[in-house]
Amino acid sequence: MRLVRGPAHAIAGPNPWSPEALVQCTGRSMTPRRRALVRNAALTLVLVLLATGCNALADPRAPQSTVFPKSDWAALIYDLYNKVFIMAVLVFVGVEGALLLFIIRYRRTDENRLPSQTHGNTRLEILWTILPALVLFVIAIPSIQVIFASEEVPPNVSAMYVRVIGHQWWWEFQYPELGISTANELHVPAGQTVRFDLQSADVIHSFWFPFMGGKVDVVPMRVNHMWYTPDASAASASPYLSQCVEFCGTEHAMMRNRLFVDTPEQFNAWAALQRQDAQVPQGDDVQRGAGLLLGGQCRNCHTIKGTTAIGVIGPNLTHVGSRSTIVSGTLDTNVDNLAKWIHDPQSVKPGAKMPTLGFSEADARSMAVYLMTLK
Amino acid sequence: MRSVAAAPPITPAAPPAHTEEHRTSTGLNNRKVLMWTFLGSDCMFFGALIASYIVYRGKWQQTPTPNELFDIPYTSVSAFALLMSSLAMVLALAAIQRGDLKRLKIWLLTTAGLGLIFIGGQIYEFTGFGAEGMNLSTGTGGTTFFVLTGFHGTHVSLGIIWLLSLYTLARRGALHQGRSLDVEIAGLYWHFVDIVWIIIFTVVYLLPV
Amino acid sequence: MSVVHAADHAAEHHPGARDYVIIAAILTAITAVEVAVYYILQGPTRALLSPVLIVLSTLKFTLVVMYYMHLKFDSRLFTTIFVFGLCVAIFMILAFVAIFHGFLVIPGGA
Amino acid sequence: MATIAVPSPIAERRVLRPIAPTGVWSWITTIDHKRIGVLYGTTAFIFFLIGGLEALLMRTQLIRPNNTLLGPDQFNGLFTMHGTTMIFLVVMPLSAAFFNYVVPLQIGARDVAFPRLNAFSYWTFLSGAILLNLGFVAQTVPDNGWFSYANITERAFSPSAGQDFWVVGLQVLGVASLAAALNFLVTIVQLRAPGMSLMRMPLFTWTTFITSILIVLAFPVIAIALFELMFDRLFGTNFFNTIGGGDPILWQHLFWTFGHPEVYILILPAMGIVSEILPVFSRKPLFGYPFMVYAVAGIAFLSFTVWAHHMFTTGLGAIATSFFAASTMLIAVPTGVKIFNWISTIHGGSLKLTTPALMSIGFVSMFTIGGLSGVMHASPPIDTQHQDTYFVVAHFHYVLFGGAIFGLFGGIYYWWPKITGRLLDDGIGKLQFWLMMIGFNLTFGPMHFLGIDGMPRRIYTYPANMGWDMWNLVASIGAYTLGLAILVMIFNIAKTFINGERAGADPWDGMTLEWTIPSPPPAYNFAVIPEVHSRDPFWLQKHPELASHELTESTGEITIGAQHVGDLGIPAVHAGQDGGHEAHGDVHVHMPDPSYWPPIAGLGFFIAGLGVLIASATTYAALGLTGIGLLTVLVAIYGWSLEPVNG
Ligand code: HEA
Ligand code: HEA
Ligand code: HEC
Ligand code: CUA
Ligand SMILES: [Cu+2]
Repeated sequence: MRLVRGPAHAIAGPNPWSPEALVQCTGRSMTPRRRALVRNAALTLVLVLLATGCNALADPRAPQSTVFPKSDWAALIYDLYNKVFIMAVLVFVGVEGALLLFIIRYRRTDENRLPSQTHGNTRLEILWTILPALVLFVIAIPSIQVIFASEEVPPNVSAMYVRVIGHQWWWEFQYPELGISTANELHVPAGQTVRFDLQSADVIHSFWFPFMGGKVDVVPMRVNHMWYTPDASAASASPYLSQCVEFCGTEHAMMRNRLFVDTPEQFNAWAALQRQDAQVPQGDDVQRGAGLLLGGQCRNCHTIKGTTAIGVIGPNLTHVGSRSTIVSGTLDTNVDNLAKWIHDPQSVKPGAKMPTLGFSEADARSMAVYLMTLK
Repeated sequence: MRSVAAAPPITPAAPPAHTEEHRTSTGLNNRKVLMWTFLGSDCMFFGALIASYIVYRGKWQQTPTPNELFDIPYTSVSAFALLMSSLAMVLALAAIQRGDLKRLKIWLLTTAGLGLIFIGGQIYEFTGFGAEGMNLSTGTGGTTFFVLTGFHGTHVSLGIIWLLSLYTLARRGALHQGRSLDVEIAGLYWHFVDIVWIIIFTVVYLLPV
Repeated sequence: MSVVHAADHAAEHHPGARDYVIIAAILTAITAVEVAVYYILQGPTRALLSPVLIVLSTLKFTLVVMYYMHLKFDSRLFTTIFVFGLCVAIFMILAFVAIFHGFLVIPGGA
Repeated sequence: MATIAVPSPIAERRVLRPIAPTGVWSWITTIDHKRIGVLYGTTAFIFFLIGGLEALLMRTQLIRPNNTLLGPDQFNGLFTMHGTTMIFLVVMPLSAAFFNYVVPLQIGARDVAFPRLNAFSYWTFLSGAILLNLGFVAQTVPDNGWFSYANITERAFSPSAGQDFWVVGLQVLGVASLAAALNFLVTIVQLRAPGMSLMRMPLFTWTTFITSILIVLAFPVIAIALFELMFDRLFGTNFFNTIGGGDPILWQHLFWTFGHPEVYILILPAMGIVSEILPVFSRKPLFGYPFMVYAVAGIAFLSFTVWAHHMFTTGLGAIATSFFAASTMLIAVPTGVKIFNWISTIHGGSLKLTTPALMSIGFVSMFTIGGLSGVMHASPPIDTQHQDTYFVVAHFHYVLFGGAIFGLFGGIYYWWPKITGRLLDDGIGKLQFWLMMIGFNLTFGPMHFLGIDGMPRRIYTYPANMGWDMWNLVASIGAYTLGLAILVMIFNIAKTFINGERAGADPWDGMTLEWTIPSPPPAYNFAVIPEVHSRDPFWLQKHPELASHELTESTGEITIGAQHVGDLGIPAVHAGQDGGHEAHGDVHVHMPDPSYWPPIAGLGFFIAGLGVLIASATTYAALGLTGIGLLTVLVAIYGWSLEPVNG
């Protein structure tokens, strides 16, 4: 198991709480062979159980599954999960087995029999006070190691920095170092450590990509952090889906987002594109749409770089046409959907913070056509 | 259901015959156990409020902050009044336990009076703060200060009502030596309110931010 | 718990009016000291103010509880009940302080 | 009241308190702990049906992807009301029903320490319950979840009155719970029959005791939190209002400082019930009684140190996270002791699988599953994957339904004959049990997989391509099966009223004092207060041969007034000491009279709550109504303390 995330020696100094120190002190108590033996025995037992059990039922095609780690952090958690799960299964089998056995064994057969009146057995009871405590100790140590290992990016790792801002009910992603601002679709290069600053514009949300690791809440008045390194191989299964996981109001269910793990080349190309100003409208149709859009209220809420639209209430639309989905991952990006949304957002996503502005379907369609050109 | 139509008459004093509680497992009086248990619980009420206050203490983003407005000598005097009301309260209890009903009445009134001085002082203080720009919705400082001290003030006010009720009973001759417990229990409540102020005075007013 | 006859002992050493007045005098004195140190401890000695105040107010608190509320003379059960509530409350307050005022953050960490 | 006629002393004195012995008014003004217990139980069961119906609606919405049966706001209102109802209006009052009915009987008391305070608790509880549900009438239902995290609960984000119903309803419910808990603490400390030392108390009495301690210490915290939220919404204070500098995380700490002890408040009574049932049906005493007591106390104590395990994803920092992880895991130790001791109680016994026994076994087996998933959450890194997914939903239904509801239903089957004098049908009961068991696992088992597959909780719909379709369908089918099980239970109850088999005083061969008196018990419970010489006193009374050996610290037997156990053929040994009110032979027991004041005080709180609700929707002027309500409470308290005390 990898305990230290990122490159080795990430955490310097003789800190007794450092993960290395903790590994050492637990590692010493069992010889590697003994440990392997125990682990194998447990694993065999558990795997048999699990063939029909829990993990096997976890659907590998489920795009938000928590048990197919694709980053260092997710892998750490998954390892831990397996350990704890094995313990839980062992306890489960023991307890339920004994219960079942005794129920069958000690069924009342003779209404007149008075069984022997045992009142307890102090030694036994002390035993099953201590035994679970030991099991828990075995769980607690690696848990705490992982907590500390995932607390902060090791100082010698250079991380890309992304600012995540939760809004009711969409996600804003800023790359301050790259001068990019986008919405709902996050791009990161494979193998590159990313550090997120999590902020909220209104209420509490929670930011999560199960394949990349756990979630961290996005709390107003605070800046929370999260970091991980997507596996070098993660690009192949991209995009990864997720959604907001802290109840945040009416459309909490529709606050979805996507993660694109790109190869470094793809990422650079994407970033270069995103940095540019918006495409200048060309052609009558498109110009008509642009005129409507920039003449209307849209610009109070949306930014389209290089135009008069500089609002910051809604998603940045500079490159909206380059996203695969719109409206927090609820609709595919195409002219029809854009037109439908602009015409009447409230029927698409009731409660959304974009009002229905009363544009006719035709006008909405023109704007949609313009927006589609904003690659 | 005849008794329903005729509303139950409220009768003044209860006949003393049955006020002595039955045998209890501990030999202690039920109502006294109840009061102490309630006070244990009340610790948590104030604990939660004080915790809320401390969480924001020193992180206020408002001006003026509560501590800029405090007039320590002034509040010391009203804190002192409340402290002395506790003395009056024990003296009232001692009086009824001796069967000295006259002193009982005097000390009960004194206690309530000192409580009223405290409340009056608090109202005056609050008004002053309001005039200087700190009210219930001024940042987290105003919010936590007023709600904490106001909650305490409500406790004091309820205590005053209780004491005055006892005083009325005493005047009607319904309190006598055998019912000293009624005064003792009110006293427990009253002293508790006093010790809470000891804490609030220190934590809110005196401790440096 | 052997609270059963604890109440019997209660009545014996009951403090009288005189004792109450003495306690009141002590309480007054402590309050005076509290206010005094508030003004006296300035500059570098200001750091002493918090511990001094905490000790003094704890003293006041204890005096009132022990004598005016009779816990010193009353059944142990009452002390148990009250102190238990008090301890949980104090634990909660301390935990909140630790969490919100950054005492649990690793120095140099996030 | 079959066996002994109570000569009414009423005629002899001025009629100052209500006297009707039967009819609606007798129930409204009752201060008899048994009747109040029945009131609690009935109300809780009705709310169980309502909360269950809300669940069924949710399950129907989630039965397939992209369902449009319910809109987002409707769904959000449903899970909020479902969670709040099940916790505050079902499990707590159902537990309170048993506290009320059973505890005085188990400790050999005539009533609780403060009968009118007890009635007050019930009526205030009812007021709170109605206030909470009034949102359905006003058509703005609370919709921010059962823990209503700030700051979405602020006026700026939840302008409608829905949130106010939640705040006010819970506030009033809190008053009721506190009053009840204080009452039970005093009752158990003070009113035990002679000889009933703490370590001879039945375990259910113990869990009531500890639960009450938890309530007394935990409810003030939520009361203050609600108070602060109410002030934020009503008067623009800034406790949780970020615009004024407030920190929404404070709410989470306050809520869970209450909330975690609360979950043990929900489970401990059920654990107590199981600890009563398993020994009786195994015909041997509870295994390791002292350990069981210490375990309950240990759980209670630890429960105040673990709250932030609900906040592992909020950015607590590594040190705090580790601390709360460790303390949380520690709780599994005393809980494990209980599980092992229950199993050992069955070991070597003679187990009769009646419905109460089955329900208890259901408890032990299902609660273990919920506990184990709890331990998985206790590992913070794992929790960051599971938090706010259906895995957590699975966890808490396994402990709440698999634990609390199974246990409490076991209690219903177990004490029903004592309460009504008639047995619930055991065959139908078994049918219900198996339907419940199957339905329960079908409903909540798959939620583990949904959680692992990343399905968040509190979403009103989900797309089709997420791999969640099948398990949601299964869960919904399971929920309908549960509904069926509950219908079976209702049928059983109805049938029992019509032609239920009569139960004697001691239908189960019980061990504790409540089985020594007739079913249903007379108003005064015990004509002669029994004197107790051991744990499981009735058991040893029936089996005197057991008393001599094996028992270490408990010896001897229980003493019961002969006239009461006549139908059991148990001789009385000697009469217990008591206040001296009883004339032996001919029973003259003065019981306190009913009173109007408790329901009036409850009504006062209702009016006060209504005032706050109207004020927050319209103008501050409505706070006048709150004033009137509180004044009513005050008047009621005066009326009540000046009322002639009879008996
Ligand atoms: C009856 C109520 C009840 C009970 C008893 C418990 C019991 C426990 N709970 Fe649970 N919990 C809830 C009700 C309850 N919970 C609710 C309602 C929520 C969700 C709130 C919300 O978000 O809406 C919740 C959420 C919750 C969380 C937060 C999850 C999240 O939101 O991310 C956590 C995290 O630690 C947790 C942990 C535990 C633990 C460790 C126990 C332990 O007490 C369990 C101990 C029991 C056992 C472990 C089984 C028996 C033991 C043995 C057989 C011994 C051997 C075992 C071992 C060695 C492991 N619970
Ligand atoms: C004791 C507590 C308890 C109990 C018993 C239950 C019981 C059930 N719960 Fe509960 N549940 C909670 C406590 C409880 N729940 C809590 C605290 C939450 C969190 C809320 C939140 O997120 O804020 C929750 C959330 C919750 C969710 C998640 C919602 C979401 O996050 O989106 C779901 C989803 O399936 C669910 C389902 C069920 C079901 C199917 C039952 C079934 O077991 C119900 C069985 C009962 C019945 C089926 C009733 C039978 C009724 C009839 C047969 C009708 C007869 C009617 C009349 C005569 C009028 N519950
Ligand atoms: C009051 C502010 C406001 C105004 C005015 C407004 N929008 Fe929006 N818009 C939003 C918000 C908020 C969202 C995010 C909605 C969501 O996902 O919940 C949004 C989302 C969008 C999206 C989807 C973006 C994405 O990437 O998901 C488009 C396209 C859009 N708006 C176009 C327009 C157009 C065109 C107009 C003018 C006709 C307009 N908006 C006017 C606030 C506004
Ligand atoms: Cu954002 Cu839920
Ligand atoms: Cu918890």
